[in-house]
Amino acid sequence: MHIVYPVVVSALLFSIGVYGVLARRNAILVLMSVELMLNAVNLNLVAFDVWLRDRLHGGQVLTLFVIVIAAAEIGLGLAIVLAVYRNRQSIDVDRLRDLSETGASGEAGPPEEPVGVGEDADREARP
Amino acid sequence: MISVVVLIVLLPFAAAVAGLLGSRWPRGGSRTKENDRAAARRAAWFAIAPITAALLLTLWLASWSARALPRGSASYPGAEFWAGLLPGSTEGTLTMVETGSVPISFTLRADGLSILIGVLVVVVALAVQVYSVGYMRDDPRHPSYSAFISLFTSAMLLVVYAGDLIVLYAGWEIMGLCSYLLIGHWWEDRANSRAAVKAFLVTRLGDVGFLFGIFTLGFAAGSFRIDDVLSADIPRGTLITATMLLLAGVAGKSAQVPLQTWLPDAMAGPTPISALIHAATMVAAGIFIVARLYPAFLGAQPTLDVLAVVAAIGMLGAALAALAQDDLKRVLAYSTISQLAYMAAGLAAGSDKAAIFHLLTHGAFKALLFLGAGAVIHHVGSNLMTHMGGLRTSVPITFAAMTVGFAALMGLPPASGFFSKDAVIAAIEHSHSPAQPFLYGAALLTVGVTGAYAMRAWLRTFFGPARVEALPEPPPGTAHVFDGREAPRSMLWPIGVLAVPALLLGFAGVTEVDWGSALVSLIVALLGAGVVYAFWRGAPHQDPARMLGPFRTACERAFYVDEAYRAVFARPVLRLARGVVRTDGQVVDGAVRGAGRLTMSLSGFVRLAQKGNAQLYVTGLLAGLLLITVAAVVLG
Amino acid sequence: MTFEAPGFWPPSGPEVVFLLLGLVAVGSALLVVTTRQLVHAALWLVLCFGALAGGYLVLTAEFVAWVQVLIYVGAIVVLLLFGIMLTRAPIGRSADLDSGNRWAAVLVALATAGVLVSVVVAGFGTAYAPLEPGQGAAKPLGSSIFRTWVLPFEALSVLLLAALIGAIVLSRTDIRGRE
Amino acid sequence: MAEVLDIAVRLIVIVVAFLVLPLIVGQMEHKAMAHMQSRLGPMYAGGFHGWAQLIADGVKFAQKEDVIPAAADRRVFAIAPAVALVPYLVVMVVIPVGPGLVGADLDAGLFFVLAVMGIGVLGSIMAGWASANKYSVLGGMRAAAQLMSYELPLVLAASSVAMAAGTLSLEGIAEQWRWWWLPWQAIGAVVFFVAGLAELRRPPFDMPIAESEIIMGPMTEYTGIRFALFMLAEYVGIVVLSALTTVLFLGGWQGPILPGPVWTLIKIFVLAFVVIWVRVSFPRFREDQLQKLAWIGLVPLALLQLALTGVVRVLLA
Repeated sequence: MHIVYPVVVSALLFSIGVYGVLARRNAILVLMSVELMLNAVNLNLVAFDVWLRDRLHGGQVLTLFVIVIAAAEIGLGLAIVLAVYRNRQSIDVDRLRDLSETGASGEAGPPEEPVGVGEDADREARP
Repeated sequence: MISVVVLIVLLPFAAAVAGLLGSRWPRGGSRTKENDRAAARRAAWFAIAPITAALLLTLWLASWSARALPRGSASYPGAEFWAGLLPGSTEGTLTMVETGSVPISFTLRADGLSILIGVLVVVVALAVQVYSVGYMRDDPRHPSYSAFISLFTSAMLLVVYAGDLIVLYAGWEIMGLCSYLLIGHWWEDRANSRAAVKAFLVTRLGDVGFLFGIFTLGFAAGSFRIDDVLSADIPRGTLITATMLLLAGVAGKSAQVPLQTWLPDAMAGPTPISALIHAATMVAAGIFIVARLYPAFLGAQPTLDVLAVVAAIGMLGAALAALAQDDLKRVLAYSTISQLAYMAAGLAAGSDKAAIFHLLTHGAFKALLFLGAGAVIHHVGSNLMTHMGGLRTSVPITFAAMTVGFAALMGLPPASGFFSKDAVIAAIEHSHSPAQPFLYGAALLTVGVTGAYAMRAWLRTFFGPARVEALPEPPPGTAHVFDGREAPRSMLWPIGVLAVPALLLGFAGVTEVDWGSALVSLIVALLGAGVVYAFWRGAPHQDPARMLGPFRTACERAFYVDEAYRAVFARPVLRLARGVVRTDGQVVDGAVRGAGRLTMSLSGFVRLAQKGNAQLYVTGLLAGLLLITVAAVVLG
Repeated sequence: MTFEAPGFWPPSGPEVVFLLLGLVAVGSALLVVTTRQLVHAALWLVLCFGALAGGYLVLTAEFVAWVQVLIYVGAIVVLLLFGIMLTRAPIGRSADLDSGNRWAAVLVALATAGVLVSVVVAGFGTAYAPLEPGQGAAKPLGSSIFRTWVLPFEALSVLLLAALIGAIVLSRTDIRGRE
Repeated sequence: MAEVLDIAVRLIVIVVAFLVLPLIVGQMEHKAMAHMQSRLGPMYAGGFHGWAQLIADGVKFAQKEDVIPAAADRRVFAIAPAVALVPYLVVMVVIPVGPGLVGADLDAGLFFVLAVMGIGVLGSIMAGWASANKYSVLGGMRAAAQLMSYELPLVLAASSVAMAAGTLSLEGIAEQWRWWWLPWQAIGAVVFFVAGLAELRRPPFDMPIAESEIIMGPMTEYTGIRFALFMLAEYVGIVVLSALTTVLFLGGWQGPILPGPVWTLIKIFVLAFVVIWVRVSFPRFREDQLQKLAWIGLVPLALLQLALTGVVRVLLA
């Protein structure tokens, strides 16, 4: 087996995961994309484990660990997503914009503030 | 003996501490009238008892000194007088403060000069304290007021008994502080606090010179002890510099030209304060310093010449200003400046004995005059002589006492002022100073003007038609009561007591009267008084000051010195300050604010990227990571 | 790890199988991130994971493969589907599954792919590993987990416990923070 | 050539078993249930006690119109029955009937079985969601929740046996089995069997189907051959569960006198009968009781069994 095959597959999977994380609006889809990326890493680990003939099986063991961590991650992630959904009736990632400057695009964002620049009041309003 | 001196200095200080801390003890009482009364009563005890003790001690010290044998030959000409009067002297060093170069010795000394002035200070202070009990009866701040007077007394005594220039300077500065606090006693009125600040700043201006003068003397002599300084062999140039610098402080404290302007304004304070500080003691401190360091001044003839010129201008100008004032207290204030200039003239003429003699008598009669004026003001409810008149029947005791005071001021025999002023004029007449003719002329003229303004004040206050002012409408439920009685007894007693030395103190120094010059000055004084009387006689309703004609306004304004100062110093400084503020506000703050605004507006551009979209951030993050990776591979 | 590496052509049997599985995996992954139907994405994910499990099998990592199926397909995807249904996923196409910065994402993903692929091809283009069955059996793997890697394993169990508690606290509405 | 033939024969046997065994179990259910409820059950089809009833049912299902709701996600709707069925077929490949009598002996066979069985639930979820019916979605979600809860005790109980035997191979486990494992692994066996029942969504764990409240859950909208496939999956599931329990906890083919495969079949059918018996005897669990049983009852029991196994293994070693 040429190691380059699994490794290239893994690189492609990872890139696809990157695209999903960056482009998907639905938080659950983002989580799925993260899973894709994790799987790409797993494939890499297994491939290199096989290639290096690790007597301690570091690659495969680490793969198992990653799978376990992925399970934990998905559990917590979904719990968070559900909490968000319960509070906002939406899990669109780009509508969760409470951190944005003006809050204009987030429906549950803070009330509109003057975007005046250099005003003292503006400075006080933002500790 | 020195412990007695220490006690004399410390007793008023203890009174001040007790008055400040203890008069409202036990704490927790609300500010009711009863509590205020009780506090005032306590404060009066705290103030009067130690001063009385100090007076007794001082008298005992004086008697001891009078009986003691002289310690040695007089160290400088003119000192024989003190030695003759009070030959005993004592000196004690409590501690030495090592400063690294010239040590400061914490020394007190008592000799003839200081005991004399000490008696004056304690007597006047006691009189004022007693007087204040009545005068400040309803003032809730009486405790702090009397405590400050005690502190002031202590400081003045420290100056008087100081054996070391630095110790003296400490007392000197505490006096300045107390003066500030007491002038501003009624600080609710803006004018009063302004007057306090003015007094503080003007005297401070002189004190800077004074401090440097002390340093110059001390470093030249290698010691700050007064005896060491006086006996040290100091080069003439240094001496002239030092005495000139000291002269600045003297001018500041004693309200001499050109630093005289604070004194009339300081009349804003309570009248007893005017009597104590601005007539009898604090202003006397300047004269006292010159007398104390007289050998040094004698060695610096140019300084004495300058002092002579200053004194000549000051005495005549202040007397003329006094002639035109309507405010009784301001009349007295200008007369104080004038009389202090007399003393300075005596010093300049080479007779510290005459100057100190006049200082003592002046202290007595001026305190008397101020306290009497206070009683009159208390009675009338106004400072202005326009509101007074015909008071000789309603306040007979005050009238009598103030008559004595005015006589002393004019220099009429047998009042004390006659002898002391004669001594000064005689000293001037026999002076060998190059400014002697000028000084002598000014002195004689001033005698005439003094007679005039004293007569005017006397006439306008106690004679002529009574001007009964309508009393303000009393609160509902109280009857219209005209309090036609005289001031309370606690105010009358000090006036009466002070009248005695004002009248008789002259005979203590009667030893050598120059009858020639005395006659001349007496005639001149009567001439001035007569002119005023003539004018007043013609129209008792009108102010005799109208005889000055067009010159009157200038006199009333004290020759526009204040205005000149305002134009020359105050306005430019204010303008400069305003300019600095504007510069600070627009240039400095503008730069800061502009930097902030620039940053904020620049950040506004950066903020455009902060949409709150986490995916956008991660996109940027990954793109940057890729760029860095590629750059690291390509460039590395 | 130098072996006599055979040429890329002709590919061996396992290589062909792996490439086909990889093709399936990459294709279904693409569908996961591009499909307009939420549930389909999850189902494509199942296919992708399954293909990857097959890939592990080909790479002789059979234990990992079964764990992959058990955890990923049996648990994680079910959990995801559960979440999708709890958030009221609609049937049919949703128009707004892609966010605004889609083209930036495409660019970044393509760049990532380019960089990664070029790096791995440059780095491991000639690497070759002969496959020996039994490498990834339960026994050797288990013994190395419980001998060499036991400490990380224990740490991981603590992590799982923490995640469990965290998920419970997050999703239960009757547990309130201290006001 | 012989290898290929061997594999072909094995596969054919498995497919035949796959087709026949569920029918037998189904017929058994019909009759056993009927008799337990004091009635006759099917009596006409095929003559003797209606033995061909299920075949007739199959023919009927095949003839019925295949209805797909208009709002349904057609593709997923169509695939779902297959997804539900295929994993059990695959699992049957690795279940040994006698020593060497196995489709494929996998090193990690137990793991394989558990992993693949977990996929089966996906069929229910897919079916529930794709039907565009709120009852179906509810059923699908219940199925998912049930799977998530019962997977854990199932795996724990199975790993207890694996620990006892020291291997993950199903054949190995059956070979290692001794009679005293019965008391030793009793708790594990019960847990495994109960959890397996729950995974199959058999009564009393049929909350996801629960005709009386959500009609038929995921299967509401299914008709014809697709519905038949679901039913088939259920019965194959019973067979697989019984077979697994047999192999893991009851020694598989081990038994006196009779040949191994016969023993296996006997044990499988006994267990299948127990499954039917349980269906008839117990009322349906409520959803919260269901979850409570898993987390408060089975998981601790499974852990207890694991601890017991571990202790005994250490003592024996």
